[in-house]
Amino acid sequence: MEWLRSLMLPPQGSQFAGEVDNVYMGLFWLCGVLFVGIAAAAIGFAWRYRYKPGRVTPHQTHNTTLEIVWTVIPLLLCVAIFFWGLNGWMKYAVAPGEAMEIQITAKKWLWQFEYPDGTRTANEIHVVLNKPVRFVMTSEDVLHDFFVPDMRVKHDIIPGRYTEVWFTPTVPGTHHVTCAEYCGKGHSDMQAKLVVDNEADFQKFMETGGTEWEDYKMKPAEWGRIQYERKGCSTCHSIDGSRIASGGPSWKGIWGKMEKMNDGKEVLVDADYVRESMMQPQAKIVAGYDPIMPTFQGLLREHEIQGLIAFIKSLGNNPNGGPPAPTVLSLPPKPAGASGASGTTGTK
Amino acid sequence: MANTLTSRGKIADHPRPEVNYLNASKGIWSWMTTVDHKRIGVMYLVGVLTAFLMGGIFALFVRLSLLNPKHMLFGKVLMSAETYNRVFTLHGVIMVFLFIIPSIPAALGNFVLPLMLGAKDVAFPRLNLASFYLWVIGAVMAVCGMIFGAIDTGWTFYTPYSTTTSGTVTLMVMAVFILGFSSIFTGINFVATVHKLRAPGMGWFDMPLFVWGIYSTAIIQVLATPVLGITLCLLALERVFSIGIFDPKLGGDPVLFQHFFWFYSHPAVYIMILPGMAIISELIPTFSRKTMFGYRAVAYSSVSLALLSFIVWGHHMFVAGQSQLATVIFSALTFLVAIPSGVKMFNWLGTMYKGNISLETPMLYAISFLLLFGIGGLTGIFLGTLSTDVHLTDTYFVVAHFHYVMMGGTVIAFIGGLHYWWPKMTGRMYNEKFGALGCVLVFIGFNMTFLTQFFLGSKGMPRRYYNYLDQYQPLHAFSTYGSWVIGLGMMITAVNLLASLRKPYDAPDNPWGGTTLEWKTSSPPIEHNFEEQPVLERAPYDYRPEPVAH
Amino acid sequence: MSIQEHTHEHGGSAVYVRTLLALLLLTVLTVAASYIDFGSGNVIIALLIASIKASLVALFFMHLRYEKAVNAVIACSGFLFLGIFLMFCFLDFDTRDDARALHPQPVMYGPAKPAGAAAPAPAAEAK
Amino acid sequence: MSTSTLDFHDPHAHGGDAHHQHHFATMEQQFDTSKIGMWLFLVTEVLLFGGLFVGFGMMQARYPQEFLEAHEHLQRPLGALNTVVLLISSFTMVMGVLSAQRNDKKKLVMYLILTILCACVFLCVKYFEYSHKFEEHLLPPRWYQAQPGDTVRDAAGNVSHGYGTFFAFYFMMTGLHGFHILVGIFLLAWIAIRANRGEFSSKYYTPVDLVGLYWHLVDLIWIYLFPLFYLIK
Ligand code: HEA
Ligand code: HEA
Ligand code: HEC
Ligand code: CUA
Ligand SMILES: [Cu+2]
Repeated sequence: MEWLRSLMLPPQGSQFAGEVDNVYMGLFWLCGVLFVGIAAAAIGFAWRYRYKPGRVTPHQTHNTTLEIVWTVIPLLLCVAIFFWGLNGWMKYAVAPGEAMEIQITAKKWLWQFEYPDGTRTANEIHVVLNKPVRFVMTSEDVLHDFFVPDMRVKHDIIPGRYTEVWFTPTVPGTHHVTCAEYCGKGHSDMQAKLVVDNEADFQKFMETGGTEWEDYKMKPAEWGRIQYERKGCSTCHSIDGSRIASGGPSWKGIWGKMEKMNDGKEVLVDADYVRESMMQPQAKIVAGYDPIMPTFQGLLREHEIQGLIAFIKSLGNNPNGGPPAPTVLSLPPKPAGASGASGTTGTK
Repeated sequence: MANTLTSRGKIADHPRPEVNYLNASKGIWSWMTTVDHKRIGVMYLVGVLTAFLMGGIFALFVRLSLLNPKHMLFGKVLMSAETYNRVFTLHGVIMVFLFIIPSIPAALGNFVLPLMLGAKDVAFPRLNLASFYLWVIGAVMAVCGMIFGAIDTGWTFYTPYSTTTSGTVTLMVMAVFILGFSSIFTGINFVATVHKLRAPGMGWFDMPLFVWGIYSTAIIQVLATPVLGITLCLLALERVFSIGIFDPKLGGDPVLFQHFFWFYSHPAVYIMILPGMAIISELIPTFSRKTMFGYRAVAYSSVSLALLSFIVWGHHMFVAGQSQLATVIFSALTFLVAIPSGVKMFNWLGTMYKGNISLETPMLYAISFLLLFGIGGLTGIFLGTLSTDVHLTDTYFVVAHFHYVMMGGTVIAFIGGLHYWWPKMTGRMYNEKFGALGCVLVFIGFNMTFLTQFFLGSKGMPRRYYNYLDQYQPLHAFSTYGSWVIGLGMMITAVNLLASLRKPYDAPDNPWGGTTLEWKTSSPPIEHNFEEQPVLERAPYDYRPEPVAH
Repeated sequence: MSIQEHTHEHGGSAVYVRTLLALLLLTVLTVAASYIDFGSGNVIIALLIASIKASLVALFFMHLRYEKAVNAVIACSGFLFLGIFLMFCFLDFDTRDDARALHPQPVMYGPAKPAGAAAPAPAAEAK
Repeated sequence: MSTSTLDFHDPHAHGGDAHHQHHFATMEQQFDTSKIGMWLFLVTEVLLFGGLFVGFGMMQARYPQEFLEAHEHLQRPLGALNTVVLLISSFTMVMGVLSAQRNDKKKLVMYLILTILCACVFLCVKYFEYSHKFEEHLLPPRWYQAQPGDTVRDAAGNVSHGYGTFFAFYFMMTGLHGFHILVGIFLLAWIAIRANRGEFSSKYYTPVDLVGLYWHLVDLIWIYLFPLFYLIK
């Protein structure tokens, strides 16, 4: 029956999944049998007792025994189903004390995560395989909902309140996080990646902000491209020149351009301006856009900022070159390979 | 007209009277000022079907947009995310508040209920007309709201999104407020009518089951709708004056709004389904030519569904931040509603057993109802169960569930009832073959559209999503194709019914051999319903050959 | 309390006067009680007195005492369902626990902290 | 209110039977039916106000201290005065119905006018209370101005939203109630005019009875509003 389960349900990624799936499949079979019974009776009777002129039907007004039977049996079934569902849910309801705690702040339309040590990420979380993790969640604007289908968990995120959800991931790899409470234009773009690492990878992630960076083989622009997706810039900024509805300007070709602001001034898009755009996005608003970009202050590590700047530059097609992007990423142990701004776009 | 009547009913028992309710007085004005429940019913019918058409068109656009993840149609982007959000909201709002809640009670119920009771009219005819005009005002306001900016809150108006988003939320909310009062007035009227205007000799347990269903519905309309009214007032005040009850920024509680909303809106789903069940309880005995099995059980289950519907609303809030104890209690109570629903289901099947079943269009709809409501109701159990609901809530599984109960249940029953009473209302028979074709197409298209959505949902596709992952595309596309089949079936049905209006009166008084009082008057009925006050001699659904002393 | 049979007339001025006096008396009582501190008892006393007053109005002024039972059933059902509404809302409210209680430090986005262990020194940016 | 206005008015008719509508077999049946209709309507009113009571209860549970302090700003004597006024008006109303039942047109009109007067007194008192609140900025959260006695504050000295919430409910609930009083005044005036024309008798006085029921309900709601806002600690 595994094929049937996997036809209907997503892959199992947490200790809840098996349990939920059992209840689901149990209900599926129970309701399937009930439905087939109903359908067979309805169609069968319609065929077996099809109209014959003049046939006289029996005058059956009721049958108390039968009626009691079909009241009591469903009742018993329902009681059983309730307790079965309750049983699985009780575990979901109470998080164990030793779980790692990750704070989630949801806002239109971005996930922000904070680890116990203060590390923050956006739209990507790493958790440790087979270690329970608890999310304490709040929202800055409207209702959102933290939904990880593979983990079979979901809970609303409420402004002004803190709700929580927990699970123990059991399958390494990447899982999908998605917002399941309607929150406006970008509701369906409010996605994040949940990466289940083993202990060592997780440590690396916590230290460097990502394993890709670890061997320092990547060019800043490539690194920037990864950040572009991971930090959620991609929800609002395209890189192909198209405008994302309810988002910001495309990054294609902005480097080195004189950008018009909504107060009429013009600003040169250079490293300072891009940096300011990330840290204090409300300081200068590009003409024709709403001031909805959230600040990334504290969300980006220095080398991530630099990667992004390099990436934006790499998208510039200003023939006169514009101002140069930082050529050297300064990182504690300076590796050999990480130098030189490149004009190549990152690989996908 | 090749109408093969398979009924034992007497055809054209007596000459058709010259003057009936349709031609008793002429001119628009005579309709607009009428207090005749039959005319009000017909006006309501026209109104709700227009709303249905409007909501249906929005639905087809929703589906069209979801055809592929890029929303491309002939190389163009069909609609933006904002438009999509408005379209599904308008679809939901129109379908729920303008169409389905008034549909059966106010259109068919208005027409049939007094006839079934052997009454000359409803208890408060002028209130009835007022209810219709409130509906019109509400509808006009809603349409204005759409023209001047629309809303994108979802039909549930959840705060704080609804208090902060732009658009004509206040106008829409006031429109729904007024529609609520329209519904309350209908409810008051029917309760009073059932209590006081039954024909001589008609005890409570001699009433047709349709009346029981509408009566139970009316109880909910009276008791639940005022809370919707105050909820919407609070929402409007919150938007306009920032009174800070639902808005966390001003110290309010957004979850409180959900309690308020669902305290009405869960009972409201029984405002939708009870009349549907009520119609089915008429169709099945009539077309099986057999007495209703377990009449009392069905009558009691209608009332108990109405009462139980008030204590389960929290099942919409399992993951919404209500307390865990409340969640557990609401889940337990939710299962209680499955029992009376099941009782009805089994009694309908019991009625068909050993019947003499003819499959005219209304009966085809009744059988569709049994299958589709069966699926819809049983998937409700998945949602009421705690551990599975956590995964399934706010996904397409829920969307599929409620379309199975609302479209597959109520709308199917409504159209079935429309075909059943069409000869009575208009005096004309429609074409049986096209009627059946429409029904079959809708049935097939419906399952194509919404069965797929169960899979989408359980796979993790959230609802109200404009963009979706590529992996869901095949199922979404298939669902969209299904919606076209529904549209085709509906169109055939509509054309078939409308076409019949061009013929002269040709319907017999009792085309199906029904036993309830509405068949005792002419088709279409005379202005005051009956030539003389009918007196109940036989219980309804008594299909024994010779009348037996009661 | 004589109930005339021939018309709808019920009660009679004597009954109404007595009802009014009782209502006024209860008003005085409830105001007086509000000046004394009974702790949480104040709420109960006030609502109890209000309910007695409401019943008096319903039974005598609104004639429920003399009416057909169906009207009383209708009237009671209103309060019954209101009670259900109130009860479940309080059930939720009283038993809710906020994750904040478990985690007293709410997270807000403030000034940047030095990021994780790998925090680099600000880079020299060529312009 | 709607049931009465919509179903019984034929200002030119006199005497009981002219009011008999064709779809009722007897006047008795017609009377009972309108009674049921009216009670159903009153139930919807109870639930309409009920929603506000539930909201009030939830917020009071959320901000007990704020509500306690805020309620000190209401003038208890004025609330008590209004309670007495409304109770008396209920009494005059029921006496009016009694007079109609007894065919006593003069007394009926007199009692109706007395009832209207009471209603006006009530509204006057409310007017003074409201203007006092406005002056002191005792208003819903967005406009609420901190009072010296407000103790629940955050670190920065901003007062809790609970104070404003209390006044939001105060204005909504007494406002909705006041609106009902206003509607009641119009209904009473309309009944009084018809009574003066001699349209009612012991055989036909349904409108008087129904408006009476409405009026008592308005009183009944105030009976709960008064302790809830003015008295509860
Ligand atoms: C006509 C309308 C209608 C009807 C009749 C129902 C009927 C039921 N609904 Fe449904 N429901 C909706 C309309 C309706 N619903 C809507 C509109 C929503 C979504 C709103 C939104 O969020 O936008 C919704 C959402 C919804 C939810 C919330 C989902 C979520 O958002 O998380 C739940 C959860 O419990 C639920 C449960 C049920 C149940 C248990 C029934 C039961 O009444 C079903 C009972 C029937 C049967 C069970 C079948 C027949 C019985 C038998 C054959 C007997 C044997 C059965 C057993 C032993 C199980 N519904
Ligand atoms: C009565 C209720 C009702 C009905 C009947 C329908 C009918 C349909 N619905 Fe809808 N739907 C809702 C109520 C209803 N819906 C609600 C409440 C929501 C939630 C909104 C929200 O999230 O806020 C929703 C949401 C919803 C969604 C999810 C959107 C999302 O979450 O992103 C989708 C997607 O496929 C959908 C599709 C459809 C389709 C294809 C139909 C089709 O079945 C429509 C078929 C109808 C027609 C094609 C019209 C044809 C009519 C005529 C030709 C006239 C008939 C005349 C005579 C018979 C005489 N609906
Ligand atoms: C919620 C949407 C959103 C997200 C997420 C977002 N931005 Fe923006 N961004 C905007 C909008 C809107 C503007 C234009 C208005 C303004 O200047 O603030 C903008 C402007 C900018 C600009 C100036 C562009 C120009 O043409 O001058 C830069 C640079 C920028 N963003 C960088 C980023 C980076 C880097 C990230 C991710 C780390 C990011 N943005 C994430 C919405 C967003
Ligand atoms: Cu966030 Cu939907
Ligand atoms: Cu529900």
